[in-house]
Amino acid sequence: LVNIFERQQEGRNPFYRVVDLTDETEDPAVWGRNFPFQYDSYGRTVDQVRTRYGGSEAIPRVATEADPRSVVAQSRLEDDPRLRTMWAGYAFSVDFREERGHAFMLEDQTYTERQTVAQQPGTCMHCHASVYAPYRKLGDGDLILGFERMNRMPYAEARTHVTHPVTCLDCHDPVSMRLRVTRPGFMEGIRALKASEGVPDYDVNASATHQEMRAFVCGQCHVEYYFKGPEKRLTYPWSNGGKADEILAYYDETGFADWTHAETGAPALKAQHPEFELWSQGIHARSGVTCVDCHMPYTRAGGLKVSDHHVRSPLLNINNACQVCHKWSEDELVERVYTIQDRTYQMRNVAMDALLELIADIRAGAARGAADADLTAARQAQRRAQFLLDFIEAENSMGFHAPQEAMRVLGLSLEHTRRGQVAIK
Amino acid sequence: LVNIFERQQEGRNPFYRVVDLTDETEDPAVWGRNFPFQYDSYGRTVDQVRTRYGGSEAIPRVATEADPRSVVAQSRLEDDPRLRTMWAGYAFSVDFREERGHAFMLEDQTYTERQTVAQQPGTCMHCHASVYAPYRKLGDGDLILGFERMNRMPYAEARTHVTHPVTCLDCHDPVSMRLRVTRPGFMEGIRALKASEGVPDYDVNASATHQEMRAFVCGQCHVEYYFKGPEKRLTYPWSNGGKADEILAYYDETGFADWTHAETGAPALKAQHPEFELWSQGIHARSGVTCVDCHMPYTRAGGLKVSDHHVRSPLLNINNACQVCHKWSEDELVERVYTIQDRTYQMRNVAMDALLELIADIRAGAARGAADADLTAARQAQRRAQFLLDFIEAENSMGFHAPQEAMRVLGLSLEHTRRGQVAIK
Amino acid sequence: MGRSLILLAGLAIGLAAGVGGYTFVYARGGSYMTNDPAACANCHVMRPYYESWQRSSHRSVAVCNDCHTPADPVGKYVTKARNGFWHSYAFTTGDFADHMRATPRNQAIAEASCQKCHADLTDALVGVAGETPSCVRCHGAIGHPFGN
Ligand code: HEC
Ligand code: HEC
Ligand code: HEC
Ligand code: HEC
Ligand code: HEC
Ligand code: HEC
Ligand code: HEC
Ligand code: HEC
Ligand code: HEC
Ligand code: HEC
Ligand code: HEC
Ligand code: HEC
Ligand code: HEC
Ligand code: HEC
Ligand SMILES: [Ca+2]
Ligand SMILES: [Ca+2]
Repeated sequence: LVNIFERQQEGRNPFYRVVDLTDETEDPAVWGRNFPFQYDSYGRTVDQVRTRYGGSEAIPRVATEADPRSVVAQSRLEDDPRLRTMWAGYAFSVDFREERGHAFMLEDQTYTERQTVAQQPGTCMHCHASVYAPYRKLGDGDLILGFERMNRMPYAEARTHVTHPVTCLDCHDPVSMRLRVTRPGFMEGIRALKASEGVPDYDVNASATHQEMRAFVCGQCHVEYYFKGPEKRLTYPWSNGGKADEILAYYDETGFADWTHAETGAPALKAQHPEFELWSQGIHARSGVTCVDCHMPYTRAGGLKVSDHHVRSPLLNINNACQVCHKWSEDELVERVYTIQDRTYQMRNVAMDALLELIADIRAGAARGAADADLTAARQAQRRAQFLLDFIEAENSMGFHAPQEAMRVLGLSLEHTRRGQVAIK
Repeated sequence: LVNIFERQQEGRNPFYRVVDLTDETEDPAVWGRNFPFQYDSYGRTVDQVRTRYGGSEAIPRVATEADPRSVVAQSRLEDDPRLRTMWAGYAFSVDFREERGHAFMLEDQTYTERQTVAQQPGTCMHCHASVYAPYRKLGDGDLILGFERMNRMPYAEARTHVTHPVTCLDCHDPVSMRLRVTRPGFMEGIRALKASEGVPDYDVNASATHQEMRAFVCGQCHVEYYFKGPEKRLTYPWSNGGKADEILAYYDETGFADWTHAETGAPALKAQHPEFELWSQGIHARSGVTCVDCHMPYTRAGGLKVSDHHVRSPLLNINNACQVCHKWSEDELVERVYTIQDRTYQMRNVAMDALLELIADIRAGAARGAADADLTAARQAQRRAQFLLDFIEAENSMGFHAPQEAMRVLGLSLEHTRRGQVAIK
Repeated sequence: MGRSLILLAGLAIGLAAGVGGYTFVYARGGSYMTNDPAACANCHVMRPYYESWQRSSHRSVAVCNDCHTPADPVGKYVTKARNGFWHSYAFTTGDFADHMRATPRNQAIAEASCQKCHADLTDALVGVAGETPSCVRCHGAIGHPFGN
């Protein structure tokens, strides 16, 4: 029963619909029967190829009862042990790996040792599984209610409600195939951000342009976040704005801390993958160039142009990702990216060495019984320096998404460290 | 409707040569008879219009015997008194103004108070007057010899050998009108730079491409420099490379210092207008976009396409300077520049406040009789932090020429300040 | 001659000739009616665009009018008359920027033109987008590679 998807005048959407898709169709294989090109490329996110600062490396391991994975990505903690000191006392100091393709998101979250050293909430699921259908089921049809209910569960229980990593349903309307935002965290976060810009009651699915949607679908997960209050509500800290220092100001005002630093007692913060926030400050965002343009560029498939659903480092796909807009050679484009990333990496290291000095100074200060006021000032400085440094460290483009802004944030981190050392020395 | 008739004529006409030009023809008015469009625009460099960080403001003053200028540019020292502390004990702390158009270069140099508080050498002339003919006359036909002879003169004596600010002869071959480098300082500097890149015996006028020449003619003067040895030879410190930290390493190796800081005794360095060096690190240079493309863009004069010799801030000429390559609106392009400049300005201020703290710490340290080793370490840190900060402060695009690199240099400045404070506190 | 006079003169004859009056005749604007790109290049201010088009991948497949006039025959000549008049007016008064930008109207025409030839290829993405995305955003150099 081949029914052709309704064509507008000029005959748009020449997809053969062999199956009907609904808001309950979770299995990507089923969608794949209508859209084989996209399904095939979506499946290729299992590939692991490394670039200088991105991609990922396939590290074989012996599968165990507790962790059946036979391949993982390289450990960032082994690459740079200073991270263990920065995160002392927090789960990240036990296990933190380079991120890899979408296909792995659910198992990597399930089996990270961060699960064994701490009790994680169901909230985690929001960005590592296809939660759209499960949320609606849990909420008896109400997405937000289901979200709230899953947030409150322990991780293990929440895990039993989900089956797939991010899938078609999470980004597409099953009937029109239009892009859509399905994540409550982003719906509420972008509303707060727009409000801070003077736009009240922003409803993303109703108001976003098609072009914006090409970044928002990614911004659902590639953002800084925290768990608010006892109900562990997933919250994007954007009500002061989306820049690193604006987010830091938000945390300072609300007095939130992720954990207490084990070596210094500082009320520490952990930044996580703020790709959407950093990109927003860059020249590409300003020029209307979206995540999808570079990470899911159009590619030729038969007689059609389709979006490459093999979401990956653009450096592995320069021709489609960059060369439509930039006529430079592949080598030259890679060199441009590395030049930007090497500068960022240099300043990241300068800021990190300085931070470790501050941590040592605070320990020494506490040991010799320095004045409480000085210790408090130094700990506040550490909290701030650490968050700003982590903002660029945790962001996954090593500064490429906004080269000058990344350096500004690292510069501010260094400035807080300097003040902290002056306070405690 | 004569208008359009003329335009079609011009469309076909090349320029006529009404006078013959030789290597002795200094007077631009004479050249102007062959090239009226270029001469007219060249004359407009007397205009003074301010932008957020550039251009210049016409400040009326009462002409005196000692300084007959009735208009000058705004004082940078009054705009930011912190500069006086940074340069304490050096002529720049007495008089430092925003730079203005080429037409003023000779008088501004002649009458700056930096001439009254210090004895300046003839070397200064190299970049503020049309010295090509005078050098050759002084050197009995030998440019380099004439350069060396004028370097050794006191400024006042050298001044009697020159008449014009930079003029046609300095950038053009009078017969072919080809661009040429006439400045010994650049010939030797670029040779050292190329040697550091593994290119021996580089002869700029023989080897440079036309595209390179469109930056080199400006690089003759818009560069960091110092006076080497008793013969006050003008030298561009590029034999380690042209980045700020590479230049600093050169000064550290040669142990050169511009002056001894009056408040701390640090062996201080002054950076000056490294536009060429910073531009070289930017994406525009990398893309083959030269000074001339933005500061002397092609413009329509009647039906002819001529280079706008009204050298000025591109922000006063966005359509010709930018929109040939960027389709964004004028307002949007200005906003892009200001976004970059505002970030640079913020980090510049952070680095400067920190530097002033270090200077205060060194004074306090010396007062309380801190250990010599600590004082020496702190003074070295001040020297370095100050040079790197000044490199971006003295550079005249407020970071635009290479936004991320400018932030890297400011970050390194802050790092030296931090180390200095740790050493002395 | 005052601008308003030129405007009037232009209007008078312009409306008659359907394009810019005196300029029209003098600048061989008759060719405005043809599809010969050289016609556009009659005006030296168009020459850079003519030259860049000659360096473009499309020189062998599309002429100016394929991208700068609408598909329907009526709209095509309306657009030509409209552009012809204003270009003639601007050219005559010299009142235009060195680096001109297509007006929003002509940008839309250029955008739409891509579909004339590439609809089959892009149906999928256009359909899913729910609107025709800007082609020029990524293929800006299509008609005129870097630097006019
Ligand atoms: C102009 C192109 C461009 C845009 C737009 C862009 N990125 Fe990137 N992105 C890159 C490049 C280049 C890298 C560096 C890849 C590498 O180091 O291998 C990168 C890295 C990443 C990484 C790490 C990839 C890896 O291989 O580890 C993630 C995740 C990411 N970007 C997400 C996003 C998101 C989300 C957005 C939109 C909010 C976005 N990007 C916008 C070009 C882009
Ligand atoms: C539902 C949450 C979610 C959404 C939506 C999402 N991502 Fe991801 N993304 C992840 C997670 C989780 C990972 C890490 C998976 C792992 O390491 O196991 C990841 C990894 C990546 C990587 C790294 C791949 C590598 O090889 O290192 C890139 C690039 C990326 N995402 C880009 C995007 C882009 C572009 C979009 C939007 C088109 C997007 N993501 C949408 C959650 C998401
Ligand atoms: C707001 C969305 C979001 C939430 C909530 C979230 N993650 Fe992730 N997670 C991501 C993204 C995006 C990546 C890929 C980018 C990166 O690794 O920096 C990722 C990567 C990971 C990875 C692979 C890289 C690594 O860190 O080793 C693990 C494991 C992980 N997350 C575990 C968790 C756990 C456990 C929780 C809950 C405590 C959680 N995530 C909550 C978005 C999220
Ligand atoms: C992480 C988000 C994400 C996921 C998951 C996802 N897509 Fe897409 N998809 C996109 C984006 C973004 C586009 C571009 C849409 C646009 O610009 O209008 C797209 C476009 C499409 C299109 C339109 C034609 C094209 O290729 O541009 C189809 C069909 C499609 N996706 C099918 C699928 C199928 C089938 C799956 C599951 C196997 C899937 N998508 C999973 C983000 C996603
Ligand atoms: C859809 C168009 C588009 C795509 C795709 C794109 N860019 Fe860009 N890129 C731009 C625009 C626009 C600018 C801003 C300068 C300008 O206006 O021309 C820019 C600027 C840049 C710059 C200079 C700015 C800076 O941060 O230093 C670099 C480098 C760059 N792009 C690299 C890349 C790379 C690498 C990719 C692929 C991973 C890429 N771009 C993909 C349009 C694009
Ligand atoms: C891509 C365009 C571009 C290029 C190439 C470029 N500049 Fe600039 N330059 C600018 C902009 C924009 C400013 C900031 C002007 C302002 O703030 O008003 C500037 C500022 C300056 C200033 C200060 C101008 C003022 O009004 O005070 C000088 C001097 C200068 N540039 C010299 C150079 C030299 C020498 C080169 C080549 C070595 C160069 N520029 C290359 C765009 C450019
Ligand atoms: C012979 C030396 C010399 C050469 C060659 C030279 N400049 Fe300058 N330039 C100067 C001096 C000196 C000043 C400052 C004049 C003053 O403030 O009185 C200046 C000022 C400027 C300014 C600032 C104008 C303003 O309004 O603030 C710009 C822009 C500039 N130059 C660009 C260029 C460019 C582009 C070139 C090459 C095409 C060039 N210069 C070649 C010496 C030179
Ligand atoms: C290597 C070339 C070069 C040499 C040598 C040079 N200048 Fe300049 N000078 C410039 C340029 C380029 C500018 C414009 C850019 C700026 O002001 O930063 C300038 C600007 C100035 C200005 C106007 C702005 C200000 O600083 O108040 C004065 C005055 C001046 N120079 C004096 C001198 C004196 C005195 C000497 C010798 C001790 C000298 N210059 C040597 C290139 C040079
Ligand atoms: C500071 C350097 C400088 C000075 C001084 C200068 N020019 Fe130029 N001139 C240039 C540059 C750069 C070009 C562009 C040449 C090229 O790209 O081939 C140029 C181009 C020209 C051209 C070629 C046609 C055109 O406009 O591109 C003529 C003619 C010319 N200049 C005449 C003069 C005259 C007459 C004077 C003196 C009144 C003069 N120039 C002073 C730098 C200068
Ligand atoms: C001759 C061509 C040309 C001219 C003239 C030019 N640009 Fe660019 N610009 C480029 C290229 C090439 C890039 C690098 C990105 C790319 O490859 O498209 C770029 C990048 C940029 C960027 C992004 C990189 C960054 O540093 O953030 C900005 C902003 C920019 N240009 C502004 C300007 C402004 C303002 C002017 C005029 C004063 C100007 N450009 C003049 C070609 C040009
Ligand atoms: C393959 C399509 C195509 C062809 C053929 C073509 N152009 Fe264009 N032209 C464009 C596009 C696309 C733009 C940019 C519109 C925009 O930026 O929205 C443009 C812009 C222009 C502009 C305005 C400048 C600007 O950047 O906005 C002029 C003038 C122009 N074209 C003239 C011509 C002339 C004359 C010819 C024939 C010699 C020609 N074009 C052939 C596609 C084309
Ligand atoms: C009579 C001289 C003349 C002829 C013939 C001419 N043009 Fe133009 N054109 C101009 C002028 C002058 C402008 C600048 C108008 C302005 O910016 O106000 C212009 C601007 C344009 C623009 C950009 C501004 C806009 O209105 O969108 C396009 C596109 C364009 N012309 C296309 C063409 C095409 C296609 C042809 C041939 C069919 C053509 N022109 C023939 C003189 C001419
Ligand atoms: C008069 C018909 C026609 C028009 C109008 C047209 N094209 Fe094309 N285009 C073609 C043909 C024919 C080819 C070459 C055959 C092929 O590869 O499909 C082509 C090739 C291309 C290509 C691939 C080759 C290359 O140059 O990269 C792109 C991309 C493209 N066109 C984009 C556009 C865009 C964007 C527009 C509108 C601004 C446009 N075309 C307008 C007929 C046209
Ligand atoms: C986000 C960037 C982007 C946009 C928007 C875009 N394209 Fe493309 N286009 C691409 C990329 C990337 C390719 C190269 C695909 C390949 O070669 O695999 C391409 C290829 C093409 C080709 C050549 C296909 C071939 O290889 O024969 C044509 C024709 C084309 N596009 C037309 C269009 C038209 C028409 C539009 C507007 C409806 C459009 N494009 C919008 C990025 C884009
Ligand atoms: Ca990765
Ligand atoms: Ca100035």
